Amino acid sequence: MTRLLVVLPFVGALMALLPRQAGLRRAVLVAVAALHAAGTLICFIVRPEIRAGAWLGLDEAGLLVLGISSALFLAVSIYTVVYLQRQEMPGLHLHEHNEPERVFCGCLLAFLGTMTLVTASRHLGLLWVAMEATTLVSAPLIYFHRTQRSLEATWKYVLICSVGIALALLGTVFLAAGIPAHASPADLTMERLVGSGGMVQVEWLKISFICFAVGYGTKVGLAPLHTWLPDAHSEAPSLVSALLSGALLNCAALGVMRAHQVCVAHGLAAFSQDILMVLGIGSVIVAAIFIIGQSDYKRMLAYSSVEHMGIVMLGVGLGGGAVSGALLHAVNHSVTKAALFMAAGTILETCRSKQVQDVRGLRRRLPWTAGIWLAGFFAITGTPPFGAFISEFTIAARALASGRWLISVLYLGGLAAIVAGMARIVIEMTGGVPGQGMAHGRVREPLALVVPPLVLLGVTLVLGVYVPAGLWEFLQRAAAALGGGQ
Amino acid sequence: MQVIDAIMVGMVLTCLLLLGSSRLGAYIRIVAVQGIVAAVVPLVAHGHGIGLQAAVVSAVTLVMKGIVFPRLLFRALYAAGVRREIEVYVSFPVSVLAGVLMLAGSCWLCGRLPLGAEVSGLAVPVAMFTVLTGLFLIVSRVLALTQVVGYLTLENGIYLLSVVLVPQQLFVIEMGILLDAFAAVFVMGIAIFHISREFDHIDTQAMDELADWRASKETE
Amino acid sequence: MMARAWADAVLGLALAPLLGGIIVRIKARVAGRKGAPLWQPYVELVKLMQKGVVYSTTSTWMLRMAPAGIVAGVGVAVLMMPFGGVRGVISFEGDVVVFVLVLGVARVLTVLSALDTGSSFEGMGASREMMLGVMSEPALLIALAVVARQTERCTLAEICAVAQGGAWAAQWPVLALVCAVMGVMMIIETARVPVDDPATHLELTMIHEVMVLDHSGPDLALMQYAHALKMWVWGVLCVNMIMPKWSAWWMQTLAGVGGVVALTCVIGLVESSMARWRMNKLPQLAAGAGAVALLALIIEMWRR
Amino acid sequence: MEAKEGTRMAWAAAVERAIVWSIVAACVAGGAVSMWVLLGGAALCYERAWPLPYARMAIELDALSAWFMLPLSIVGAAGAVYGQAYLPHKSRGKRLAAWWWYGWLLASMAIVFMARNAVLFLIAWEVMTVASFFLVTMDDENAEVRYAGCVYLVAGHAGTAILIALFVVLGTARGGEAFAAGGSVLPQAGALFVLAVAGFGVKAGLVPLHVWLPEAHPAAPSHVSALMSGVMIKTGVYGIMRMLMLLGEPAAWWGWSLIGIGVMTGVVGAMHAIVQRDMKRVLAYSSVDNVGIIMIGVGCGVLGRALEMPVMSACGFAGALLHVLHHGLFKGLLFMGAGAVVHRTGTRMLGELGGLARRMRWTGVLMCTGVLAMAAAPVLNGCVSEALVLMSGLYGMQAAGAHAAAGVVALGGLALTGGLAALCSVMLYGVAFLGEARSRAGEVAEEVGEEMRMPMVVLAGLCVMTGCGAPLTLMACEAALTAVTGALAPGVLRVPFGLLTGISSVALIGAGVGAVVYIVRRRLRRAAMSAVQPTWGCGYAQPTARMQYTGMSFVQPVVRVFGWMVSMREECALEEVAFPRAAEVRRQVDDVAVRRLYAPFSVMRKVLERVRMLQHGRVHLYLMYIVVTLLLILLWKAR
Repeated sequence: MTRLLVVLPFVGALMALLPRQAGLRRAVLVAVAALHAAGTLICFIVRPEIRAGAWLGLDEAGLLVLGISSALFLAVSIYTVVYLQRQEMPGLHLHEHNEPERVFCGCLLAFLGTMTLVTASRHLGLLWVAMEATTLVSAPLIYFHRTQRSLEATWKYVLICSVGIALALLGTVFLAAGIPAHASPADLTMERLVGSGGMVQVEWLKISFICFAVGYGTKVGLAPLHTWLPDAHSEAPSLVSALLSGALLNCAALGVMRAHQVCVAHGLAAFSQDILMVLGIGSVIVAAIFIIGQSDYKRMLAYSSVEHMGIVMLGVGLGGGAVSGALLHAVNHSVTKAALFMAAGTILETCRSKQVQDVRGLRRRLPWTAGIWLAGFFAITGTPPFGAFISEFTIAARALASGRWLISVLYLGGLAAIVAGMARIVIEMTGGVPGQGMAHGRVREPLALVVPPLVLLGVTLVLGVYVPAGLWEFLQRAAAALGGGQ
Repeated sequence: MQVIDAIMVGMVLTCLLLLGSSRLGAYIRIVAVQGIVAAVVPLVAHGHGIGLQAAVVSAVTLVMKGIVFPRLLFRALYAAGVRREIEVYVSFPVSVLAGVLMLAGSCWLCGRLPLGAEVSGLAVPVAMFTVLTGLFLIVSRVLALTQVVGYLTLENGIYLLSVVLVPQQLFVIEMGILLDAFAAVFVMGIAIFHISREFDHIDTQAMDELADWRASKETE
Repeated sequence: MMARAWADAVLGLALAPLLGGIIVRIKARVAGRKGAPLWQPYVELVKLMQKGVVYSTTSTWMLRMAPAGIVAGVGVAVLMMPFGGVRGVISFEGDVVVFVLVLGVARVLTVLSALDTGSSFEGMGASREMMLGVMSEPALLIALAVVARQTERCTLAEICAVAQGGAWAAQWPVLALVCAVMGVMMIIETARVPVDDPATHLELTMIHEVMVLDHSGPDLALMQYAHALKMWVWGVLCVNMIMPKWSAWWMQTLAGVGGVVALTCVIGLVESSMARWRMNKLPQLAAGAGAVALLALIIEMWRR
Repeated sequence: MEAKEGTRMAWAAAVERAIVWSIVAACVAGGAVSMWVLLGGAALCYERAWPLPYARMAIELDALSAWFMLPLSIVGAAGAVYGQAYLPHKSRGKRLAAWWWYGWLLASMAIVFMARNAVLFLIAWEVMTVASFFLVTMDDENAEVRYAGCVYLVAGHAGTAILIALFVVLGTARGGEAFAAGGSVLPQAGALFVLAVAGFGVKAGLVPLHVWLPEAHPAAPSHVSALMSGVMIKTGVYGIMRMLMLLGEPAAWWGWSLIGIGVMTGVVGAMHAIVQRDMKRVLAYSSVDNVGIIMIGVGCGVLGRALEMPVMSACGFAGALLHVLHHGLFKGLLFMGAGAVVHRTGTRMLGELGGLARRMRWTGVLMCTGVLAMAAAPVLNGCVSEALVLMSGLYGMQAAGAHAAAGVVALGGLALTGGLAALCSVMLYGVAFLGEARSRAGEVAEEVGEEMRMPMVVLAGLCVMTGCGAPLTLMACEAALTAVTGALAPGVLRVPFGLLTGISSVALIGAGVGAVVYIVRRRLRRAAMSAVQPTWGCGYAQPTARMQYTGMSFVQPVVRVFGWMVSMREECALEEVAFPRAAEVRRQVDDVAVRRLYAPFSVMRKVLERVRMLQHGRVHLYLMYIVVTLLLILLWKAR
């Protein structure tokens, strides 16, 4: 089953490369996405057991990330169809020469495949290969609109992430070096690393975790390693930004969590937790600084991704009940951020500018999108009854209950500051009347651009008032492996 | 082990050359040489004789790093049509000096690591040194192409580390890593091509459109 | 007891206008004139009562109803004021507070009826009146509270009983300061020189008189009567502060009346001996009163 | 086509009416239930598990909650009826949205008052903020409304952040549930108290946390302003009182600080109220000063409890609790009256109004009731609660030692606040409703319709009833009172009851005397024949309406004394020649907290600019960050 899930997207990618006519290709895209989502759902229901020594397998954490990615991809694929159609229409599209669509679709599907591989791989080496692959496959996606800016973004993305991930490889090597020679060091499967605890020598493990944290942390976008993130997210087509922010970051976070898992198994929980907490809270602060006075709404969303990834890492670092809260927060952040990016895409297509001061009066021009934009703002800032509130509350609760006053203050203060920064931007955009030089009048919003984000927001809304017992236990089990649990 | 030590010395020399050299073509060639040198290591590391797997690995690595990557880079170079001196943030003498310091630093670092007896005393520090050199090159050189070279150096260093630290490798992983490195160089090459077309140079200094401090100034 | 209280109240309601007459008479005498008879105010009230009224086209029901309300307010204050050693008709724990509030509502109604005419002159008077009110209320409350601190109760009756209980011997500094505050308050509230000059002919300098410019006939009569009552109340309050205890109720009452008359004479002498101050000195006066009240409080606290 | 449109309109109207009346019904039901609880019914509890981390669906309607539910249900119902007539000039969609959020606002406030679980409370709290945010930004075409919305949201979230800390710390200290009634005094009680005052103070509008209030309240539609000002800011007061209950025995300094904050809030709020030009801003700031009065009451109550002076404590808390209701009633009335004025004249600027009492008789009378209540005139309810608090201050002065000073601070501060409030009321009514209209807008005004007057009449009636029947109100409040004061000795409540009985008797006697005098004076033989003439201009030939006293000139003497409390800039362009031609005076009034306290923080933006240099755009720097981070962590951890 797992293998099938991994292979399916790649097959789809090949199929997407072949056909001439666009319709068929888009059909393939959606179909594969749907199949993949269905498969993931089945995995949730009948958990395929992980065979001993297997390199592929879905434990709770992996399955969670996979679920997020797959669901997002389904939503995005529907959005993509209309997006590409609009790209063709003469009046509507912004950019003259886009990348050939077949490459785009192919890379999209391959991207899904590599992400699946990341979530499913039990072997750290394999994990690394897959992680690097996600970077390389997603590079053409960012360069979809062939503009200078997007090219620059792509270059930074590829270079920074590759270097970062190279450090992760270094970490992998150190980890392997830590395993005594007689015990076949290169076999870096999780069950072996976690199962028989205390096998890796502590010094090697420490160094390798630091390398992992910095390496994969670069891809997670933890400050100050986040520098590629705002560029890539703001220059990529919005649906790609949605995937990057909603799915890819979680995959990278999974990488960090794996390393953390090993540390926990070796009784180094305190060590890794310290590092994660510092990186996490740092990201929240940095994101707050850059969101206040931000003039580009897509960059604003990107920085908020930095913030939320920081929150997730902080939660994992805090341990205890916060870990399950952090995982829940990953879910909430992904769906909300994806919805926001989709809305941002529609806004960008309509108003032709990423600058906040060029966008006014959305409530009149794009009522539905404006609604999504506002609701998404409330959801992402952790306003009840949206899900982010409860997960952020869980993390705050742990931070305060364990008497980490400084972190609590920075955390709550950072959140408040971010609200201040985003509120100004969002209210100015939705409210008001379009100024001179801006088009007035209501614009038609295709259903496929509105329904997916609405569905995603619906999900986080439900998670805000009702976390099914099954899901919560699932998260608890995932958290237990990460040194969490009540 | 005399052989491996000699190889290590060679590595060090290549690194210092990279830090010191100022012409693009030479640059690429040096890194190719370094790749070849690194590729030889599995054959001579760990006293026990040459296993088939090690042979294959080193062969593929040799082909890749010795032939394919330089080809790709040169293609990008010609496409970009630049035959210029390398531009640097840190001048060459200083870089070489820094290189020496980094070597010392990596020796000190490896002194603190619990190294097994079977590894040659020089191997690990040199590998570390190569890694650091790669990072240094990426940070301190201006042209996009030179950054790719730096990335390759980093790759070489890690490869070396993995060879000397981890006795028996896993074939698949090695191949995967190589594949990724290949893809990375490939993608970067394409990117460089596009960059040279869009910006009609491959100077990354000019690529600071996307920044926040200027954006915020505009709003002022 | 209640009967006596009523008797005192009725006495107050009856004698109040006399005070105005006394002041006029004193000023005339000091000025060397013969002066109007003492009962002149009664005559004026009766005369005004028989006149018709002129209403401003601008005015609303406020101008018509306010006088009654004001008289009611001050009248209630009279009923609450202990006199002649017996508690007022209306007396309960905490009536001090209500007493201040009742006087406050009388002021507010006066001001509103002044604004009702839309004349800028009356607006001027109104704003000055409100300013004085804002400044004086805290001072008054604190002064009363200082005395209330000595008697552990908060009723006017007890507060006045302090002085009559002969507390002067023990705590004369505090009581003297409080009396000073009360005196200033009386001058401010009843709009006498140096705060306000009822006899001036320049509207720009008036406070109280300018507010009743557009009242006429019975309304004017009511306003003047209310003003007279106010004087009576304040006079009684001040006198109560210094009046020693007498044996019999009627003696106490007579002494009280005498005291009020004497106080009025003092006011008359003051008025004929000095001119009114510039407007911007009035806040200083009120603030000074407040400061004195605080001083009294500090002494009181330190004494314990 | 026409017909179809017509039917759709009819449908929409029907739906709207249905919504409104269901809201009214719900409010009436809620009010009835809470009355039942207040009059000795047992507290209603509802509790069940809730599949959400840290959350329990725990709701309880005890006396305190019920007491706060009263103004909610009254003003809520009145506002609904009023809004039905107030909104129609808006588009249909906007109207429905308005009702949707109005419903949520009411519901969330009700849950805030009744929640017994931290998460539930916080969710309701935030929903309340969001709902009111959408109501505030209903007319987001103009910039200041958007600004108001922004400030409001930020303030709300900052407050919530503090509340999260409060509830979590309290919850962990009490073993899981923040609302668990634990008598034992916690070691960190003091910190919790500070957190509570800060967090709830934002919503309550305590100075200097009040800055959102004067922006948000005027921006909202008037019936919403009535609800926000009358009830929503009381959720903050409720929170503080509830926390006092949960924290157990208070310390003396709590009372001191509450009194200090209360006095500051009251005086500063009142001072800002009198210098505003915008009618609804005046009312918003006067809400701030009324919250100050409430806080003084709470402070006296707490101090009394800490010093074991039950009478002081009882009077203080009673005053605070009663003022919660009373202020809700008369401020709701006032905002609705202001709304009527805006509805008819289209302006909120006092400088353009005047003489409305003649053109809008009903509104005039009702507004007069409101302002008299605000000026603490007996017969109306404002004075009742103020008298109680003053009384509490009086008793506080009898405390031993330095604590007596707290009493005098409360007494003097409250007296000053009351005086300023009276000035503010007189200014409001006198400028807007008396005299002559100062602009065309004021002249064309006419009376508003039945369904807008009816709610105001109800509120005004309640103001009078609670003013004259004060002891009955206190009787209803007794359960809530004992809940906050703790168990009281039998005789203690005799004092407040006596005071209230006295007040109502004074009120009734005064009203009677006034009526008699008025009737007698009407009966006078000659007085019946009355002439009507223009106001006497003291000899000035042709007075114009512009010559009247404006609000600013009316309060000028006070501003000259207390002006330092408001940051007012005034430039006068008067040319220094023998015969100056045209002179103009421009006055600019800002909130002192904004100018003096928050504006200095704008230097932070410069600092942030520097920090943003981090995102410099050069990929080399970015790569260097990675290396540096790696090295730093290595130095920090790898030993």
